[in-house]
Amino acid sequence: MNGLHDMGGMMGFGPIEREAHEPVFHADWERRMFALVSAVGYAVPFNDDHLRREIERTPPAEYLTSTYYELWYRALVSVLEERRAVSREELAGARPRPLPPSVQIGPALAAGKVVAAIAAGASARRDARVPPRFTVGDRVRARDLNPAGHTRLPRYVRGRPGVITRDHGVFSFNDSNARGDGEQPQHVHAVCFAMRDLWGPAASAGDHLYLDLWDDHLEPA
Amino acid sequence: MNGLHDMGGMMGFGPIEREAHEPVFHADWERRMFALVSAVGYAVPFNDDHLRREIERTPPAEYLTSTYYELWYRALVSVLEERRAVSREELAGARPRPLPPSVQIGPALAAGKVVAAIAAGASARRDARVPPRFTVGDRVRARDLNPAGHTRLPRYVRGRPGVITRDHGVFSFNDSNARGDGEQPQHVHAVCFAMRDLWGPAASAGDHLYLDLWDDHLEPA
Amino acid sequence: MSEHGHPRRGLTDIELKVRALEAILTEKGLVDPRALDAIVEQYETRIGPRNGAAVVARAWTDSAYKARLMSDATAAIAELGYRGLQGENMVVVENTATVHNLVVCTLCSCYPWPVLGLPPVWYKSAPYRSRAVIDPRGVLKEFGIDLSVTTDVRVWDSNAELRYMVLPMRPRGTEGLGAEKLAALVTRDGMIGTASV
Amino acid sequence: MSEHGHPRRGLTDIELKVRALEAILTEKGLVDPRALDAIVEQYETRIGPRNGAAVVARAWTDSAYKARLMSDATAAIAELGYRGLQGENMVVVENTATVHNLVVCTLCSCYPWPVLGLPPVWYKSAPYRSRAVIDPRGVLKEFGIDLSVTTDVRVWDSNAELRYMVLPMRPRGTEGLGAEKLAALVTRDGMIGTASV
Repeated sequence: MNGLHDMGGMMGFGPIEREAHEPVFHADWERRMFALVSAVGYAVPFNDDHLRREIERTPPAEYLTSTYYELWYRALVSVLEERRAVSREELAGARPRPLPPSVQIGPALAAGKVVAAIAAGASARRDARVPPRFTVGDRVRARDLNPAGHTRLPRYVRGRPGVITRDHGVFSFNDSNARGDGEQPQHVHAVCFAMRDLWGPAASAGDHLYLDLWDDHLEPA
Repeated sequence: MNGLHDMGGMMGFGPIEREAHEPVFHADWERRMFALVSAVGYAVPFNDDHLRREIERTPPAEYLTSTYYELWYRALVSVLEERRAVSREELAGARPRPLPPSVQIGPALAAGKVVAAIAAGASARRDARVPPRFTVGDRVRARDLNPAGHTRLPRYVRGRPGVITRDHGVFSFNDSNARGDGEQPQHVHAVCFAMRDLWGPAASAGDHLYLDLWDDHLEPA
Repeated sequence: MSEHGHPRRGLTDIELKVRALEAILTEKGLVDPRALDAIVEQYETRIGPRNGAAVVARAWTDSAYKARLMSDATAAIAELGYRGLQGENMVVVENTATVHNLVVCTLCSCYPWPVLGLPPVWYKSAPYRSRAVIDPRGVLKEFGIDLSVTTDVRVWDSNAELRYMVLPMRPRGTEGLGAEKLAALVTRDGMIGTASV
Repeated sequence: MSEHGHPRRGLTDIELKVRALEAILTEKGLVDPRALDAIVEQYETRIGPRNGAAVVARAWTDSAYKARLMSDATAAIAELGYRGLQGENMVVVENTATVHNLVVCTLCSCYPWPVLGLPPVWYKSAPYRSRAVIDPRGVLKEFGIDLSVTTDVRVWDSNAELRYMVLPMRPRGTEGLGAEKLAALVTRDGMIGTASV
């Protein structure tokens, strides 16, 4: 989606404001919100692709005026409602109802398993044997895709030429997974773009932008 | 400026909401605000380029949550302050002070001259003899310009190929005039872009986008 | 920008601010309140889409006029007495059986005031400005126009100093009507391109 | 997104909402409040930029380790015990006399948690995300780094499943220092690319 979240290259947001003490969390509700998002995925199946899709669906004015964990709240509720794990009525104060049998639920993450779960991670790397469509050194072009849903192809590189500098291996494809079309595992490549090919002759000649893109984001140049 | 105002091609703003009765103005302050912007330019020299530049400088969240004439208020005050025709102190309630002699002021537009002034317009067309850099049929490319100031070259065409379909003649150049670099009169051309060259193969093959661009926005393809 | 013309924040605040601004500019001799009244009166009662409708009806009934309109719209529109601010340099684009035109201003709110008056709120809104250039067929569908695949869309993003008006197709079965009755059929949206006529 | 971590709207509203959500999910058996406590504890006390600083110091003092870090960062970082969520697939990029690296996530807030902890508010903010890719030298200047024209900038927009950490240049005059003292010199911003070290 060509949403406001896709803000690479935009201007006018003002100076970068740094906090004095930079606490990890600013209030207890931020702690709980972060932990809820981290924990509930072990019981109700969803992943970052779904969460990001919901964050990107936030109406633009709300996106700009919300704090980070307010956006997380909004997105988590959407994902959980979609999976019928919670309902608006419950959130508005009605007594929690039992989960409908259609929701596949694992057990809640136990406190004793937190350290191991964090260390295990949740890699999107896949073992699938998929031949890469490009190899290091290939000249490519980011495709002109403008999907209505979630994509990891930012607007500012679309149609622009670059060079493959590294093959990272096979990963689940965020774009297809977020729209419910499965993981479609494929190679992810580091693509190097000359800043001048992105922003014109005013950019410094030696500066470059590196972006990891999936095979489906690319075409031969 | 690659600001939020440059929103062609963005998604996520929701459906187009049409009002039931569509009054020209929704409140008396809108009437006065529209008329103030229309009238004061006859006494204090500024034009639409300056007004647009100020509207585009509105912080993005404010831009999205303001109504149209609220943005006009903000922009007009900025332009008038820049010209020292009003001050923040006066706007905050201090007694109006005489205008400083540095401000060149014509007489206020008289009520009896309103109809003639509207009919006369304020064309940006200029008589200057400037040779056109392109002619009808030329294949061109919108330049990759990313100025920090006002520009009439939208992001969504930059770097994209098109064809000149009409030479509109010589006009004052909004971009240079807004940044205080003078009118730099030059030809404005209608440029035809295939939608597929802007948005990729998902666009309809026969659909086209027409945009009027100044010579300085274009380079040979 | 809000999709609504109505301010979301308190009316009082902006009302007071605009009043203060008018008072200061009046005291300094930079505006004349009676001139403000006269400007408002023009755009509320004189300058509106009835002007454009008269142009369209004339073009439908007078082929020589239509030829002049298509080659020099500013002059042809001035023949009917419509001219001036935000219409100093006009272009008219014609809908046909195979071409549908749609006008937008993605960067702000450029609009041909002498023939259409001031733009409606939706024309100035983010949803219209953002989508008209990337999804014109979707936008047209929201306005009730389901274009066939054999009709090509031309979107005119009028950010520069030209102002655009669409000449809609004359409806079938109107052969017997005169210019005045034809003008009554023409809608403002038809001249933006978001209605058929 | 607000540039500040502090909510602009009333704290009470979002506090109540988050409490209600936790209560419902707890009652349904989908989360365990003690697990939430344990998660917060990890990110407030165990997982932070000291981890990354240890990696950097090791690389500065052990050329074989540095070689492993550059060729397989995930495995080399795991040697020091750092791994897991948002660091499953790591890449380390090295600053040199002629190359300066800068990491950003324009689309959201991707960041290498196991080595740097959770990102600061500015990293997630619109001003940083929007400008890092189009004006990296201007951004660096705001952070106090005035790059010479002979230094090339590499910006890493880490939107995909790889997470990036910068290996800063070892400061001059630190030849005698051991890994622990070197680690104390390494800042979080140095590993994002918005500080020299």
